[in-house]
Amino acid sequence: MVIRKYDRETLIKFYREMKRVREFEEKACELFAQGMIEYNIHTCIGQEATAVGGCQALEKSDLIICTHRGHGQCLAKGGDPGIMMAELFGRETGYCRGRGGSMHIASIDVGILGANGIVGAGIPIAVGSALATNILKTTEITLAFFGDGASNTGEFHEALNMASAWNLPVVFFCENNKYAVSVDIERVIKVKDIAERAKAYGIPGVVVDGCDVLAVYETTKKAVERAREGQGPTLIEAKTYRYHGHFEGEPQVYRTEEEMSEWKKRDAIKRLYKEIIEAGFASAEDLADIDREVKEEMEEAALFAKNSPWPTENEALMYVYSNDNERSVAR
Amino acid sequence: MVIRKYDRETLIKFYREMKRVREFEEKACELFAQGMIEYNIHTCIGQEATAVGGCQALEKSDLIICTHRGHGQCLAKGGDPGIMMAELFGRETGYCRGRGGSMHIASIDVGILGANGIVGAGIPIAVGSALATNILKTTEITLAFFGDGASNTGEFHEALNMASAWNLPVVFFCENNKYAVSVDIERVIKVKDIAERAKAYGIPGVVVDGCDVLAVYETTKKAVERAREGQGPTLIEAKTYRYHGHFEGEPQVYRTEEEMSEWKKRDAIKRLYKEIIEAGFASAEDLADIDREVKEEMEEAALFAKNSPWPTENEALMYVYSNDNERSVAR
Amino acid sequence: MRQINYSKAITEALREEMRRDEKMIIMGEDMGVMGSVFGLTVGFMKEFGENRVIDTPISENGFTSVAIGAAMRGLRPVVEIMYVDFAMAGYDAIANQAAKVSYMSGGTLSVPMVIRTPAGAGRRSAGQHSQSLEAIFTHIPGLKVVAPATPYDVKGLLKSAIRDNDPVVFIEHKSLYFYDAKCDVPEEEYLIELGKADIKRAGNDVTIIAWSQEVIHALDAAAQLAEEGISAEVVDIRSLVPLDFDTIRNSIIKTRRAVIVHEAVKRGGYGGEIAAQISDELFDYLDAPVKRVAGSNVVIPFSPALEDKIIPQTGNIVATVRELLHGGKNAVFTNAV
Amino acid sequence: MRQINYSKAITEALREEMRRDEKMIIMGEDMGVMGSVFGLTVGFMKEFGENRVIDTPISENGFTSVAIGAAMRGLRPVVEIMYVDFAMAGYDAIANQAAKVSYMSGGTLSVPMVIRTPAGAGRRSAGQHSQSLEAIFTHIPGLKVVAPATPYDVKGLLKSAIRDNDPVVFIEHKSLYFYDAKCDVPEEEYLIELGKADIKRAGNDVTIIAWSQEVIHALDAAAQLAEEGISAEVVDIRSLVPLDFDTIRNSIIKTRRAVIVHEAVKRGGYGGEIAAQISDELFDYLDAPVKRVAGSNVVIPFSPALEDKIIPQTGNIVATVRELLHGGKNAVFTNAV
Ligand SMILES: Cc1ncc(C[n+]2csc(CCOP(=O)(O)OP(=O)(O)O)c2C)c(N)n1
Ligand SMILES: Cc1ncc(C[n+]2csc(CCOP(=O)(O)OP(=O)(O)O)c2C)c(N)n1
Ligand SMILES: [Mg+2]
Ligand SMILES: [Mg+2]
Repeated sequence: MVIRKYDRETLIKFYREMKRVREFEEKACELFAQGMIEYNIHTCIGQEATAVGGCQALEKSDLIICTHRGHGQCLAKGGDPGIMMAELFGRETGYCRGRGGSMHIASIDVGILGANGIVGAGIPIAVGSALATNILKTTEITLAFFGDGASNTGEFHEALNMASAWNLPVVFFCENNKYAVSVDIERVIKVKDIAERAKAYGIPGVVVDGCDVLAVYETTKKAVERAREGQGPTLIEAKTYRYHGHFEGEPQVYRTEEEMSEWKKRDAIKRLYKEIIEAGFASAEDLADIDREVKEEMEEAALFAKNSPWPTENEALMYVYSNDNERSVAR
Repeated sequence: MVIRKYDRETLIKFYREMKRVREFEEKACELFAQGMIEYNIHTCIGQEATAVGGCQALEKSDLIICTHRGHGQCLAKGGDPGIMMAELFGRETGYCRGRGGSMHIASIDVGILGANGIVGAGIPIAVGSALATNILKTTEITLAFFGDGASNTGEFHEALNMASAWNLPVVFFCENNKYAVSVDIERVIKVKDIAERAKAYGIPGVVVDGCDVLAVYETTKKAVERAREGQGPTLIEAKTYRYHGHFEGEPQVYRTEEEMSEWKKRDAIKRLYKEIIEAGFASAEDLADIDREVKEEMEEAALFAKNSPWPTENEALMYVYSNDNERSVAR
Repeated sequence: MRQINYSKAITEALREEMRRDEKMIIMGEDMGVMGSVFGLTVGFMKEFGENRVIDTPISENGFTSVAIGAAMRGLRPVVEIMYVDFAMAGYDAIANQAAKVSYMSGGTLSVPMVIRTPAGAGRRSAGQHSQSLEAIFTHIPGLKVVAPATPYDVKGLLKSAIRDNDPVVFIEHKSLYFYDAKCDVPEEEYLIELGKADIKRAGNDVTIIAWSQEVIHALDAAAQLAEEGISAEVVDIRSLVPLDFDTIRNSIIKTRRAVIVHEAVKRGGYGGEIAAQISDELFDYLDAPVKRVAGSNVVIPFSPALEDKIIPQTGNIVATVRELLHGGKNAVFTNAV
Repeated sequence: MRQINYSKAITEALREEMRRDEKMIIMGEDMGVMGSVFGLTVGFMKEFGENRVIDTPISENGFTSVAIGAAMRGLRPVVEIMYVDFAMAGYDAIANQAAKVSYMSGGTLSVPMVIRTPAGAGRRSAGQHSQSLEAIFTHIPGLKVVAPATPYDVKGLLKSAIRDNDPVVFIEHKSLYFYDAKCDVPEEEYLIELGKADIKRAGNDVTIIAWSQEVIHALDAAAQLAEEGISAEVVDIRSLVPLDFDTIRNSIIKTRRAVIVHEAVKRGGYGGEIAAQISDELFDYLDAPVKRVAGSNVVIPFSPALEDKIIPQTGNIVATVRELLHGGKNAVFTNAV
């Protein structure tokens, strides 16, 4: 299915982007372990290909809706790792001035309409963005990331139904990593593939190998083009896997070591690495250079976050309202 | 598809039951016009075959969940028309002691787990009843009636997903009467048949002619048997039509006279009438006798309601809680 | 001056704003072809097109969220939730999403939208079509909440709500749709600022604080009380969030007594909040306890024999004021039931 | 006596009731294989089987409604909503369905179920995982609402809630799960009746009314105040609906002053209701205004630099009581932010 006719530049870019996601997450885990990041973070280590393949298929002006497991999605869409990391730290320099944290990064400039702490809630918001595109007669596509678990929420259904009935330029991108926290998706749905649910809305439903960044890219690209041409939404299901617990430190009693190592064998980064080497597009040293650059980038991001100021207490009551905040908060 | 090998008794019973539903509704409309029934009533005139065909496929011990358009469903399940009418009047003798009214008739004895004023909300409640059947290891089936409009609610999705994942003994019975108030279902969904939505849950989805009571009966019977045998849920979509406005007095700007008269030609009662006559099962006089009996029954129901006492003011605060009501209402 | 009723005023506000701002859209069940189940948008689909007047499927949480996404992108959606009771089915969208976007994004995103929704009892609509639910919105930071009582107010406030950059829950009383009384409403454009109370009747002996339909009852009560020589001031707060406490304060400093009236269930109703603020901040001015006349702590009954008994009527307000002024400490206060 | 902590007490209550009544089932996300995200039901699925400990899909409204249907049929479901914030997504099921079945059916149906749900801030979980939402339940007739603070209370009240025939919203504070302090909890079975407040510390100068985690802060505050010679009585109401106003009344008649403390947003919080009742019914006994120390009217911020500032801490309570007693009319009252 994947045509695999990519030039050097593209493959290297994909490699670098996936590395950036992984490295950002590794760094975040390290900082979390050090107590620099409070609360929980939900990392997407293992799922780099979905974030990168998905976002690479988009234009800069296109928009995404992220999930609680959204760092990779944000970064791949063009988020700045320093500003993101500052948000994870809760600093004033973060994308949301530290008010949102890991689960709520938003930046209209980068095309991130927000991540969501309520599973499924972002899906119809993406549909609203797509509706705006149609009404405003502009050309942006909106892509909604969500998990396998989110596909069981009522919002999934309401959103896909409206998007299909109204033929909106939106791509529904399900990162099926097999689990919703501890719950194996196979225990709570009867169909084999979540993509089958597209049939309920008369839209295309496609399954793609979420460990193959090129396949993800091509599949998404097609869906984006359909949407851009006014042919309406597509439901993509990318089969993927997260390597860490649901949140850092989560005990993972619900899966076996074997399952985990099976999936790790299909690691998207390793796979692309191998392909690049085999195609003669780069040497191991070249790629090690990239790895080092990425590592440095994330070091800097961490440093930026660490050196950033905290929000000040007297600004705790700001931003609740856009108009007339002081009075509206007071009474 | 319909085998149409029914004995006289069965056909006459179906005829009588459909007549009862229609006559109950006609009576209710008359009383409504007289101001004896306050607020709105949602009649199911035109949809008699779905209520009757559906409920005739059930045992007395089986359970149903009704909709806001639920008079026919209740009556067909075995509800007493006098007690129902008293509820529509808001009298103490009604099924809910007048507290619920037209949209909320419930009677556990009759197997009616309640009608619902919130579109879609009854569907997962039916799933809960089916779950109880499994856990309690009893044999009752639960059938959830709902409309075409309800199939767009998140609750529809969540309910069908759980029922299929858990393989529960429940029948999802969609009365597709083409409209949700003024909204033509074709304007808000993209698939041709709501039954197609069953594919999203890996369960059978069946379309049936909702103006053919025997077809409805057979289809439901099959679904009930599947459920009873532990084969899980079925989604039935019965294509039907309501002759009156969404509620009494509703202006119906959204549909044409032609459409209405087209549908009336397929009237389920007339159709069965003709079949009975043609089969030589009864004469026009025999059926006229039934009509008269049914009319009298509904006259009596109305009389019972009219002569029934109102709830007394000092009992307005009862029944909010099952335990410790007085204190829980006070503070 | 020209007189129109409550529904007409809403229709005018919507139409004027639709004409003024092409970024405004209207969404909800039966808003288009039918022109809303209460007839408020008849002709709108024809005038503004299907793109801007959208009939949604029955998906309260879904279409409210769709409006949020559209608002983030620069549209100005006015969503109707057909009965406020159904807002419970869309509560996540309203309270977890719309309300929180601005703060959680550190002020970088905003959600300029209005959620119009009829509330209230009195029409024999039973427990799931009769509630007054303002309290589930006033408690959620990020939402503004408005509940006008008169044609003049509903028009001016709705227009302001539509132009506001925050999510505004705009509560209309469905009985007022059918309330014949008209009132002066200028044909020229006017706006009423959110967060300003209005003294609907001046008085000296007691302050009656009300909103939505209870303002009508309060005015009737004040008229009756006047005949007994009791001079009641009626403060229509109109906007619950933000709340114009200055007007309340000034009135009570004058009258030294307050009765708060609302149709919503008393326990946890917004009247408790206002009473608490008064009792706290105006403690030294009060000559009598702050009383609340409110709905009983019950589900709204269908039965016509019961419904009116559990929501506050003019008589309940009159009796409460009377006892507050004459009854002294041992007075028995009447409430709805 | 044996000492256990809050989480352990919940686990014990659930296990004892599961063993006692085979009609009881547990439903919710991650309740089975994982034993709940907070580890409260580890081992339950093994002991009671997949039939009675059910891992649900992410369908808050759906599975809460499933529990309602099961309860109507005679089961006794205990549903977990993983964070009370997600109850907004299941609010229709809770507030329009579970709450109204008994009344709307004229008492012929009942819904014996418990909705257990952790609430509260302090864990850097940001705006959608930190709310205290008791007020959206206390306002809905038909729901009982309980919010215990101690291991002893949480166990006795949870067992009573499970045996109650009405829907009970049982609010646990998630910070208390991680609160090490243990307390005496008998090994023998005991129940605590719903609707009974508990005087957690006796005192004479002021009544501090609190529930859930703020009881801990109130007790700390009372201890600090004692050092200054101020004797504070701490009333833990435990059950919000029904509310034990007798205990509150008796305390205030003694102390003549009241401070209400809750973590939830102040505007529209349940503290307003209690303050209103006190100010109304105990007007002649009060020597000072009823004060509320409550969460600020903001979305809960993620930033560790901000979160603790907007929810009431011990210091806020101490300062408020101090000023109430010493400050007189012109005192400046500190609140969270
Ligand atoms: C409405 C709602 N219910 C429950 C949760 C708690 N929760 C957070 S993430 C999660 C699992 C989500 O699974 P999935 O959609 O597959 O995404 P993944 O975590 O696997 O990326 C759950 C249950 C929530 N945040 N929102
Ligand atoms: C959640 C919710 N939204 C809206 C309504 C208002 N409403 C009542 S009936 C109805 C249409 C229902 O359509 P359908 O499910 O097809 O049933 P029908 O009336 O056609 O029998 C609507 C929108 C409601 N009662 N509940
Ligand atoms: Mg997942
Ligand atoms: Mg219909």
